[in-house]
Amino acid sequence: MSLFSRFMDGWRKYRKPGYYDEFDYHWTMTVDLDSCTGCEACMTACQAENNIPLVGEEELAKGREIQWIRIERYWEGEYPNAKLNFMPMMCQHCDAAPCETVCPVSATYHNQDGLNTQIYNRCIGTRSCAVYCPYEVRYFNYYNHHWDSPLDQQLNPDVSVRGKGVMEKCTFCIQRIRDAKDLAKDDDRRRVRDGEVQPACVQSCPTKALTFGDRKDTESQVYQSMNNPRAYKVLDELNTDSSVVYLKKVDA
Amino acid sequence: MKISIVPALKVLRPAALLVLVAVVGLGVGYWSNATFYTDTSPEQPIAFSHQIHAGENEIPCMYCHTQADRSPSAGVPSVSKCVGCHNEVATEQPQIRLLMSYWENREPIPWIKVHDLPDFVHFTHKRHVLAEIECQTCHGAVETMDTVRLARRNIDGTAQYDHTWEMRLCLDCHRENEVENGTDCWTCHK
Amino acid sequence: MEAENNKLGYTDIHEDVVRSIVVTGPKYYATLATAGGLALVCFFFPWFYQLYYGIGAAGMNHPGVWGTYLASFIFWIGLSHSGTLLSCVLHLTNSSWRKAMYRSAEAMTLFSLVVAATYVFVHVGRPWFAHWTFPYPNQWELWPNFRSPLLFDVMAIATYLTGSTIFIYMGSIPDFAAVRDRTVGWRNTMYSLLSLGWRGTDTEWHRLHWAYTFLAVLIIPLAVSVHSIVSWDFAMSIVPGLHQTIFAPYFVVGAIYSGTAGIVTVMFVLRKYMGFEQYITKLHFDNLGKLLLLLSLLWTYINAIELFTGWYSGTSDEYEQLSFKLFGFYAPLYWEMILFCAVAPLLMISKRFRTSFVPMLILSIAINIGMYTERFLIVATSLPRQYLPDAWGFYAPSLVELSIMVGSFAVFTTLFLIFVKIFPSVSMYEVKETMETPKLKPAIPQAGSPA
Amino acid sequence: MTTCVVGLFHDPQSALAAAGELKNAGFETPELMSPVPIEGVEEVLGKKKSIIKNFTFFGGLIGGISGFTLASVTAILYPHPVGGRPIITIPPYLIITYELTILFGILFTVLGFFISSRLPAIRNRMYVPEAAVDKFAVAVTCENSEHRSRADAIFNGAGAEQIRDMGEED
Amino acid sequence: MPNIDRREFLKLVGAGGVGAGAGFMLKESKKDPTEYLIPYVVAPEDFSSGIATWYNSVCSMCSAGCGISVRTREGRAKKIEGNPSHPVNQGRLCGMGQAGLQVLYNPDRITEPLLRTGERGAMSFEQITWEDGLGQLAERLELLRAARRGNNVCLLSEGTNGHLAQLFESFMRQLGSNRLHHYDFDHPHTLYAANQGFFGQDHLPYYDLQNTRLLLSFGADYLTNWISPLHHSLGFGASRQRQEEERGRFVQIEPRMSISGAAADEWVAASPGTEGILALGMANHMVSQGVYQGADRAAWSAALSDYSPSMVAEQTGVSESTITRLADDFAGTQPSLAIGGGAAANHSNGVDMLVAVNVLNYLAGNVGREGGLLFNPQPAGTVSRPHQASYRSMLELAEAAQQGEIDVLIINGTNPVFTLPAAAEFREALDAIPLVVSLSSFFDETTVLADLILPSNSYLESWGDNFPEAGVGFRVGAVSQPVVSPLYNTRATGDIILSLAQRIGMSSTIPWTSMEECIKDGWRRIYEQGDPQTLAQGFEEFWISLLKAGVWGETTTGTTSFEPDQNIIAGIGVAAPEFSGSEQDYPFILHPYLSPNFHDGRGANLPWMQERPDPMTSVVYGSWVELNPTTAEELGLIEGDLVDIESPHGQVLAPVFIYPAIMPNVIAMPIGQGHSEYGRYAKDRGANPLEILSPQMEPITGNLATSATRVRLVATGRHIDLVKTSGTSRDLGRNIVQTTGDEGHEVSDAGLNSIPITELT
Repeated sequence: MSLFSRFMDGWRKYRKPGYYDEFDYHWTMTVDLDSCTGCEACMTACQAENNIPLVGEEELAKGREIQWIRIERYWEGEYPNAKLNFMPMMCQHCDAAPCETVCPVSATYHNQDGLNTQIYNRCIGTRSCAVYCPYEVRYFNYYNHHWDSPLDQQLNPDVSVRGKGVMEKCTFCIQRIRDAKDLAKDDDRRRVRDGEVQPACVQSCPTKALTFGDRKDTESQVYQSMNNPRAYKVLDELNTDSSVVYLKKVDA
Repeated sequence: MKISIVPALKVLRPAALLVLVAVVGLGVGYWSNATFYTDTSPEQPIAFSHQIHAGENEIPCMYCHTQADRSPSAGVPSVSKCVGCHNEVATEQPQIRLLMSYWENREPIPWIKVHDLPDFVHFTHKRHVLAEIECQTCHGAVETMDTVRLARRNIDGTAQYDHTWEMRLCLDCHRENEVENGTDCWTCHK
Repeated sequence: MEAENNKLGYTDIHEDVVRSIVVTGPKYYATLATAGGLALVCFFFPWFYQLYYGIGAAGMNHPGVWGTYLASFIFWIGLSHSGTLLSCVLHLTNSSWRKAMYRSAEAMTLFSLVVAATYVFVHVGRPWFAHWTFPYPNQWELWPNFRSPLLFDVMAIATYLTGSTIFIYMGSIPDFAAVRDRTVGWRNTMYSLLSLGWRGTDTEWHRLHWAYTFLAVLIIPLAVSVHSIVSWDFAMSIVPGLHQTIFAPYFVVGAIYSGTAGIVTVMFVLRKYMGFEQYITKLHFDNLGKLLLLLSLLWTYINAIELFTGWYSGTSDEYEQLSFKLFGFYAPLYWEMILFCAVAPLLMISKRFRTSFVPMLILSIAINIGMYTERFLIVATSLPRQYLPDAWGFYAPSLVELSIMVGSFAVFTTLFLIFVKIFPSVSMYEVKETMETPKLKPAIPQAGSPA
Repeated sequence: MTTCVVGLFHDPQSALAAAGELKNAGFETPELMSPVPIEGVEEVLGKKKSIIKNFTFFGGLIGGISGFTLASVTAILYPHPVGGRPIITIPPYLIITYELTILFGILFTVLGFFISSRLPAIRNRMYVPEAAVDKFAVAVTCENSEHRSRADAIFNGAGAEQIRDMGEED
Repeated sequence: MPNIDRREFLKLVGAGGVGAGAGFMLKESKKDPTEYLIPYVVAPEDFSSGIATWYNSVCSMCSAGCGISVRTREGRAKKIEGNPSHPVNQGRLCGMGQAGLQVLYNPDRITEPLLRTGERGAMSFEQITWEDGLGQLAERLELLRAARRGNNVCLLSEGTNGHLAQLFESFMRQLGSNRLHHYDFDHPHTLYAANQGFFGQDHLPYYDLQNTRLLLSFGADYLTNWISPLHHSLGFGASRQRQEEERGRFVQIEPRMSISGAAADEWVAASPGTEGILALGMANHMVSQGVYQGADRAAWSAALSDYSPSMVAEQTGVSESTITRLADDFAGTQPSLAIGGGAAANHSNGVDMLVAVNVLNYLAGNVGREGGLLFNPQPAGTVSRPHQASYRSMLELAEAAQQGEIDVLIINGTNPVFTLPAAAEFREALDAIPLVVSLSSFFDETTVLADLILPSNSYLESWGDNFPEAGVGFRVGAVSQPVVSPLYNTRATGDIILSLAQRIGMSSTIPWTSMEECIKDGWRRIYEQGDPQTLAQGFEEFWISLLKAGVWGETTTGTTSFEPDQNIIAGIGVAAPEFSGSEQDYPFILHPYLSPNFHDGRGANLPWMQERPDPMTSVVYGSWVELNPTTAEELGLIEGDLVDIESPHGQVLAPVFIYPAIMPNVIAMPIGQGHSEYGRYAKDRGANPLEILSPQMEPITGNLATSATRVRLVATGRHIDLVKTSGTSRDLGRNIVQTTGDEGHEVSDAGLNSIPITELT
């Protein structure tokens, strides 16, 4: 591929904004707040799947937790009419992501699956993406993490272990997406079937509050549920155009 | 009285010369290490020769590296596999004796990795083998090597020897063959 | 000032300056040793520890991912902003009072920039890869992301550093030449090289004048852009309290403000300890005082605006951020800042205050403390309180951070001390210009002068 | 034989006067050396033109163009879609352009200065150390003794404190 | 070029040398460390490197018995996920289940058989061989058996079912001992008793949350730890996401809001122990309104006469209007379902309370109806339900031990020293036992007191099977197989028992040599009872497919008809709850609840569980005591103040947490922390509320009344910063979690695709 043709190619593909529509996939997650019970199974699933380190009590006390997906809790009203609402919060994979623009070395960018990706070995640790992210879902490795042997035998070989000075965040379990595509290639399918790939959190959710799929596929379950009238996006006013859609809690 | 910066330069000349020599020395030292103390063809526990196996006897790669077409890792043959043949073949060779001693003590052979990718790289043999890419394109003409060395693909496809594998090589190949999302970071990184 | 300088001839100033370079007392060495040692112990050792352990050595956390390192970075960039800027402006408006002080002012620019640049390396998580932010061809075929405000920074600061280095050097070529002839040994060699064989012919003077002017013209917009860009690191984000249109001018004004205050401090020190009483005079302090007063008023105004917009937006995000800033844990710091940067400077309305040295020194230092606080608050009160209350946190600097902060001043001092022994810290030829040129003897008739 | 004669003066005016007379007397344009730039040299020795401004201008131009090209070309060669922005994002790239304009402007100005003022001096040139301190020197080259005596006369006439023979120019 | 003299030359040479050396070292430093490529000696068949292998098995982290499938790479377990074909959890799995990996890979596991050398509890053990350990124990048992004193052997196991339980039974029978106890802290004794008493069923019924339209939960935290939390979560989710008809409604009645309370549409605070009365109050209202199933109005109204809503209201602190409204809803919505459990069931009137709940279900006609409560068929495999030891029988055991009637105590998995109140003096009882053997693989509070430790495999390393107790409405069983080869020199519990049996010479009745055989044998029997269409294929195929699927089921259902007889109706009634400690001295009622992260404390050694914020409070690594804001204000306490919680039976220290949804006179503490042993992650962390419980029992079952203890708070004046991950748990009007009316379950195009992608430059 000659330099010139590469140039023209890039120019054709990415000249206009909205080129995301041309992408192969647009992975999307919906969260039904009405059926989320805050059980946090998703958090453990994520921790197991993505080699998320054990931070330890002191560091947690310093506020250095690492939770690619976390449960936010918001109390409403006072006793006896107190209510507690849970909200799972993970990287929203925004199409207009503030974090992407600010990275000086393009360690985080938007890839052909409509994913907001983070390349750990390119990251130089300016942490500006974490500042620019309004959802606070980017977590920084403040030092080299350690697993008491033999806990390290559990580490997932498909996901790299992040060293000190690197930013990390939810990837929609991109390694699973990669495997699913691999599978699709094996039986000569161009695309991944709906439901064929699920991130660890979605896969484990006991109430099936989370759904995941390709928004471009109008048959997909996720497309259906993001067309539910209850659908909304958190902090939509910031115009981040996120790929995670929440379904309003029903207050009956 | 006259003036220019020349006299000042004159004064500096010896110092400059020293620095110059030192810098040249640096280069020489680096180069000599890189050339003569290279770790790209390490001393293996058993002097296994690909030249004999793959070259002269024309044993296909997949005979030993069985998984190359179904797994990310090509796989290194188990000791039993070696013994399978060498129960009969060339039993008298000292190296084969060595092999047998491993087999008898039920010890694995601690091969030294020659083609070692960094931990943040995701490479799957499966896809590349299924895409009918010659092993040689990346590994070089292994069948001609007595001891395996790192090989690097040139842009024009010819294999030449070198000390590093670089991201550029993957990129070039992916661009040449117009692999879909071939230049997306997450295709090769994890 | 002619009045004051009359008694001095060209030779006197020459002698003074050369002396200030060549003659070095034990007091100097003592100071240098202290500063250097302090820099080593308080700056470099903690930094190396942090390199080994990771940024965790600092107090940063989630979501307070930026801390004093960035605050200090802005502070030093700010400090760098008036040296050169001021001297350029004054050069173009050729106001003569600049001439005695601009050299050291520019030096201040240079060194605070150096310190600021160092802070970039202290701040990032993997400084050993920081060079990736520079556009150079590499085997990965990767380039930096030119859309990033941080990359603007890299570019701007690199340019500014180059620019101000060249500017200060160009300005001192004639002085190097002058010192050259009075020195021997390695100094002579050094100055011969630095002065490039300058002779002071009319042509050289002419060229220098023009080159210098053009540089000045180029550097003024540069300096302004640099701090605007630094402000955009924050303003381009959507963090409540940072996402503000006013930020660029706010930072520029703040920068010049703290920079000018810094100059006052340096002037005082030079005057007192380098024996430049005759050249750095009440007049300088008076003028600088006026400038400071103006800037402080500007600064106060912008601050008020910032508060107002925050309050008027009426959104919970802005409210919470403001109330935390004004009444939260760091409220004392905030009010301290207001006192030092908005209230105290009003003293400078009186000429008696402006022209009395020690009070000006104290005030200038107070102002810079206030300005540092401002930068700290910008980081510490906004980041930990963004849109999702559940993710709120709290940031407080760690010992390592504090010690590095203190150490950075030592680094600056060290550099400056070295500077005064290499550069003529008062521009001789320009001071000479300001003096009355020698009278011609009446005896000789003006034969051959153009009719 | 050509020699070079320097007259040292106590004050700029007389030095200037001397220079003027020499010029009128048909000597090739004499050189002034002074610790400070002298006012009104141009009236006496004619206007000076400097090419520096061209350097500055074209430097800036080159910088600007290369800045924008750098940003956009590199972005297209290895596209990293970012924040939904188009691959050539004008506003940020303008800032890069701006910075590089200034950077190149500065560098070229310096270059211009060096070239136009023939610095750094590799060739030996005659020089009067006092001129760096408080004396004003006028240097002129004489082809022969006849010239030489005339020059002396003019210097003395202008009230030179001292006349110095610098010998050969090389 | 200056002509170089000798000194110059030497200098140059020196410089060159230094330069060269530097260059050499530079390159050397840039080299990567050598990596090795270690082949297998003999290639394994069942997996190949780089490719993941999945094994189906059964989760043993709690008694629900969910099916799991474990992902392994290169023979190491990497992740546990739910088994999609298992009807209980249908491919989903709770956090604790997934943390099972850290049981396997826990750094604090016991890796070798150990023999005590020093004082008991002094943690001084010496390594011994299995031969040695088993030998010693077998010898001891054989002597006792020979001396007809087999009954002096006691086997105290964690709740097991399936063929391991059977093995235990036959083993103990052979020894001539009837002292086989299964002890789980959270076993719902009262629930069994109530169902036995009211329905005459000795198995739990199946609670059909999925199809119910109104769930009334009396204190049962069905989403985190009541019977089969995951299955209930599935049901909850399904009914919430119901598209076609109306979405299910959930009402939670409890003094302190649990996770289920937070998930519910309505949370009603009834004062502790009065839930049963509330239920009867509702029943009374239904009967008086005549909206109920079944005839004999007279009998019912007689039975419920003294539970008129007004009286109930003042006892329970729930307003009369609420009671009647709930009652009307419950009777009106079809189908509806009432369940009871948690603190309400573990009270002095637990059984009566649950009977009252059953009454509600009966009156609303939910019994034997889809969306109501269905009776389970007899679970396959198990001959009889293993005897679960209640608090009372544990006391009896301790008593016997004190009398010297117990010579050998074999403890498997359970940790009574931690889960029993100090008042039970179980630790002291252990001292009276000559030989205490522990089969646990962790140094928990009980194991450190053992004389002989025969560490057993983790469940991921051993064979077993499970027949979910609560069931799913039809027969299911699941086999758990080892997914990795044992990491250490440990053995499966079953295998230990088997080899003991052999040494003692029971091979006639316990013929198997390995647990695998035993289980396979058991399943052959199930297979033979099974329906003909499964018999079609041979047993081996059946067995293989069973292992592949990991689960087997048979769509048989239990009885659906039920009529209560008169004297049961007459006997209905709930006494007022009894508390220990006077109200003056001990103003607060202690409400200990099972922590979602640690269950009854077994999860406390799993770092993932320790690091996972508590769902309701977001506290990590520690325990706390929950206070109503007003209470805290009265006492002048703020979050993080350390207080002593004093009961008549002791005191524990814990930091205060201000909890918006708890009754003012109740304070709640999570169970699970406060271990004095149990590995690096659990040791000396937080406080254990069980220590200070008063030994009060539910009279019928002898179940410990965990929430019947009164306490007082004594501020210590000390303060700590509670480690929690949440900042401010109020959304400050930012409308982050948005709510809507009960519309919008049907799909429409008015969704988000109408949002345009904004043009950016």
